[in-house]
Amino acid sequence: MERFGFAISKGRQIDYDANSRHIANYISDREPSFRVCIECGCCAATCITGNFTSFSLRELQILLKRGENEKVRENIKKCMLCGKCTLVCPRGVNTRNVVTLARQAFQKFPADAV
Amino acid sequence: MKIEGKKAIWKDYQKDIANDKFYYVRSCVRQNFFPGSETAFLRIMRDILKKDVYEHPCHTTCTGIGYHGDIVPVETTMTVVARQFALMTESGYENLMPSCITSFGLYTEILDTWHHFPEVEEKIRKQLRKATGREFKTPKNLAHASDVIYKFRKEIGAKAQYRLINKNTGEPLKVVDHIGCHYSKMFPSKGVGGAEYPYVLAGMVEEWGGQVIDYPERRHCCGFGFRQYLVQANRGFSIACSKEKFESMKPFMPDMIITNCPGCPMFLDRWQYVINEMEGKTYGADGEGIPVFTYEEVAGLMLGFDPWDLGLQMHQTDCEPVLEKIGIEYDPAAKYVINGVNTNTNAKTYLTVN
Amino acid sequence: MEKHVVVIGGGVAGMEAAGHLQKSGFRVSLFEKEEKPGGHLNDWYKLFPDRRNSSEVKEYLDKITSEDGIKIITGSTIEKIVPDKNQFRISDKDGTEYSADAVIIATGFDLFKSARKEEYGYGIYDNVITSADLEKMFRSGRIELADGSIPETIGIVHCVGSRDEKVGNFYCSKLCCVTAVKQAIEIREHLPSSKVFCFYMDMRMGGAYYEELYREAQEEWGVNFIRGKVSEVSEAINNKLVIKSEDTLAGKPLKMQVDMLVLMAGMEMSEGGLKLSASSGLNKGDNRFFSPADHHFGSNKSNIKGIFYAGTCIMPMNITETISHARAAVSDVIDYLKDSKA
Amino acid sequence: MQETRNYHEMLMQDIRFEEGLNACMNCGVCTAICPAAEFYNYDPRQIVDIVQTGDNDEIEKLMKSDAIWYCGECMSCKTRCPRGNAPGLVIMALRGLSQDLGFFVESEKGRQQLALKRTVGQWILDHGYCLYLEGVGTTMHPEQGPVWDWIQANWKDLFKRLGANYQGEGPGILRKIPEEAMDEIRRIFDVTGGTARFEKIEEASKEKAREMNLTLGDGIDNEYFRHIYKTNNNSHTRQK
Repeated sequence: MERFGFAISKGRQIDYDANSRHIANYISDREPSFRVCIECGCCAATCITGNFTSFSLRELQILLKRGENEKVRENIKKCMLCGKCTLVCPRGVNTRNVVTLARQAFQKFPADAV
Repeated sequence: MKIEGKKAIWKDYQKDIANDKFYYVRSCVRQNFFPGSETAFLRIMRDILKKDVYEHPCHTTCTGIGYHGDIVPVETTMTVVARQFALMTESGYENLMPSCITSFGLYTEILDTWHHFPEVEEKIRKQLRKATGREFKTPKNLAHASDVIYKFRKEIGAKAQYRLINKNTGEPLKVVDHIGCHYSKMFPSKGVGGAEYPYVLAGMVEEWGGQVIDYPERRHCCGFGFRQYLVQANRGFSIACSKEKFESMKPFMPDMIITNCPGCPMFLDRWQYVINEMEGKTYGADGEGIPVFTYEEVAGLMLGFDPWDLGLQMHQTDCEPVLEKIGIEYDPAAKYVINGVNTNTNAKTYLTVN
Repeated sequence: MEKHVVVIGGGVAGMEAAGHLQKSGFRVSLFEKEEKPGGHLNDWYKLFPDRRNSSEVKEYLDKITSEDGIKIITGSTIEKIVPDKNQFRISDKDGTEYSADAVIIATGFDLFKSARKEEYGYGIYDNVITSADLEKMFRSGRIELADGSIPETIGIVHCVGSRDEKVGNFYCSKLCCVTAVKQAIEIREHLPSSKVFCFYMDMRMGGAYYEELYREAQEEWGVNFIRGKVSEVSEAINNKLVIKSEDTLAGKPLKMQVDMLVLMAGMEMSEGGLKLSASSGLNKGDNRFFSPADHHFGSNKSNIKGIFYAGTCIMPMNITETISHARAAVSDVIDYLKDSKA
Repeated sequence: MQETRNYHEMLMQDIRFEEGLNACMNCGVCTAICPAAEFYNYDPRQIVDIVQTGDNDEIEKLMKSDAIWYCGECMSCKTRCPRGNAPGLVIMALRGLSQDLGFFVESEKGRQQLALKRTVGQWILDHGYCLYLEGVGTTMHPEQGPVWDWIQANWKDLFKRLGANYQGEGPGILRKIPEEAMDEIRRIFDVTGGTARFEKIEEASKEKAREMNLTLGDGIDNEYFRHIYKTNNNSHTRQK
């Protein structure tokens, strides 16, 4: 690389076929309401952590579903489990439990958390 | 894959290409990297097809790379282009035939802008008058030089000494056609075959005996990206784009790549060398690279031009595998001979693993 | 003497209008260009949102049009309507003329010709099909790829030919979203181990029980929804289709392979309607559908007195709306002929 | 603090902005096939979305950021947009304004404009070609490989062998463009704002070089040029 002065850039697309959905399936099996999210963003809007950091509950859910787990794992510790997200969800998603289950899954299956 | 579907689309995108009396404008990139291609093109047009092709000694760059590198403002570029039109008008020609795809795209875009905003054309006319005193007419016909070769592909095919066929197996060579982005992505109706399934190169390949392969990243940019290649810090992007294409075409086992943009063949050629240096990876058969050609080079080879007159020795990825497959007669030892002297005594074959 | 009304187009709107005209005491001639009436209903297997069999609606329409006093002329394309005193002279493709006291145009819609979205490769790549092609598969009971094998991953592309300036259609066809959801569920029913992905821009579930169907698709059928318009499709060496879109809610480009891709073809003004509009001086809107006299309170009236519109020849509608619109057209005909001195 | 100006209005003056932006509906069809979005942390849809809101503070931030310098201007976006937009043209308008206002030096990728000006820009004004590569060797372009070393070593003879009219009179490959023609090109640059753009790039870069404590003499052999030509802080792409 030194010789040429650059390294070949890595793709950043969601490579859906290569990603693992193991974590998302783990959550979905235990908290079926995870499936009915319509990405309206009410959870993210009301989220205290989200208002002060780059943490987004809405984005977290879509990234988990696509198997883009790395960014979720980096951020999910920030949630304080206050549960306001669950109160405001128009589709009745238990978002708080989604976070709890995601944390569990990351601990259980560290290999899939990338 | 159903070829009838593509044929139906090709029928929808037939462009008007002049028959004779061309005003040729050169390409900065082609002149620096593929001088043999422009030489071969004029030889084909003038000596073989007997066409009138005029070149004005005073024409310059269209500033395209500067424009797309964003250092040249749009009005400056338009005025330089207006000056090219003026030289054409003064020479008594009206069929503009650029060698460069960036230029072709730029001319197309400028004519379209002027069509929709006539006040802009008026302003440019005034500025050109002020700077040079020149007046101009817009071209009656604008065709890229590859359009013109496409138009005369049958005539070239009829005079060809070789075909894009593997002489050992009798099978057509598998050819990747790579179209410069600015050929038709901006204005699909201005390109032969449109933007999604361009036919300009595919038509030549088919006519000359080869088989075009369609692969998933066929439409992907080579990665030049103007500033993305020109500045060293950005080249990781540029090479990544070409690599994406090579990875995608490799399973189809192409014998060669044909291009119509002057920049793309240089990048597709050099990046194979760099990927091999960095990662030890090649994309052709038997650990070789995939030879990359300009359309002028391919036309020249078909017509029996000497590979070293065409400038194939300026490629980093060796072209010899294709010459061997077609059965072209050439002198391997003459590759680096200039004025009777072998100028590259320690010549090694690049891009051949082990 | 009883008044004679001509209905042009024997789809849902035309059949419903004919039936109600007959009930209201008119003599009716119903012209249909195909060999049998029913229109697009004949091509559809099950209807949204309740997934009842389309043949049930067809049976109802056949019944109301089988009464005495309704003459159904099939295989006949009406090309021109000319006002003549208080009557209309109507001529078909072969030059045969008919006269009528009033006319209802129910020429309906054509499905967008998906090959026009070149980047999706319909007619080029073997396993790119349309929503209409999929309905045929449902009816035959076999969802299979060109080589006869069973697809495992199926993509559904919304808005093909709708909301798209590049093909000249700015408008939303309104029904493709719910069709996509219905078809996604049906695919999962037929092929329980399959995975289905809907690529949408907005989920426009604006009909009774549409949103509920959407939720059912997520909750019970595990259908995946990705917010992003599919940008291009290509074919890999294994014959799978490579699709590129942005997952706009993740803010990243997304690439995946599917075995089959279903294009949700939008609705366009029918070719027959376009010809009639040109030949007979009937106004069209920018969307090329017939432009009614008033979109709020005159959506059945045309710019020519005595000629009325019913159904999707003025805009995309579902069957419920089409039937209501057809009945409203009959109501306008009744008013018109009551006032008319003819 | 500097007052926010009406950048949106200024962008409207650029014909490419008018051509490139109708109402965007955020479908993402551009980002889906954008080569830059594939490799850079970049999303053309979001750029268009910010610009169409007309929020001048946000537009200023954009013009000072790396985000507007990732696009390769391949214009693949223009082919596909269902609303007839061309995000690539919007980017070009933003880049133009960013340079005219001197904002480009505030980002690593923006600062590279001087490198383009002092190579491509200089070749245009000196020779009448966008590229003039005699003497530009594998030190700046190692990727050109051993064949380029051979080409450079035999430049004149090789070009002659391949039918070029290198530095010659009359037409032909890499001919010497007559001085009168070059004067016309330079006058066009003066009359149409090309020279002003070049001067603005120089001026803002010189100020930035002072601020960064890097020497910036003429040409390409100086600290600042080397810095902008080679620096990559690796924040632009996915690293893992």
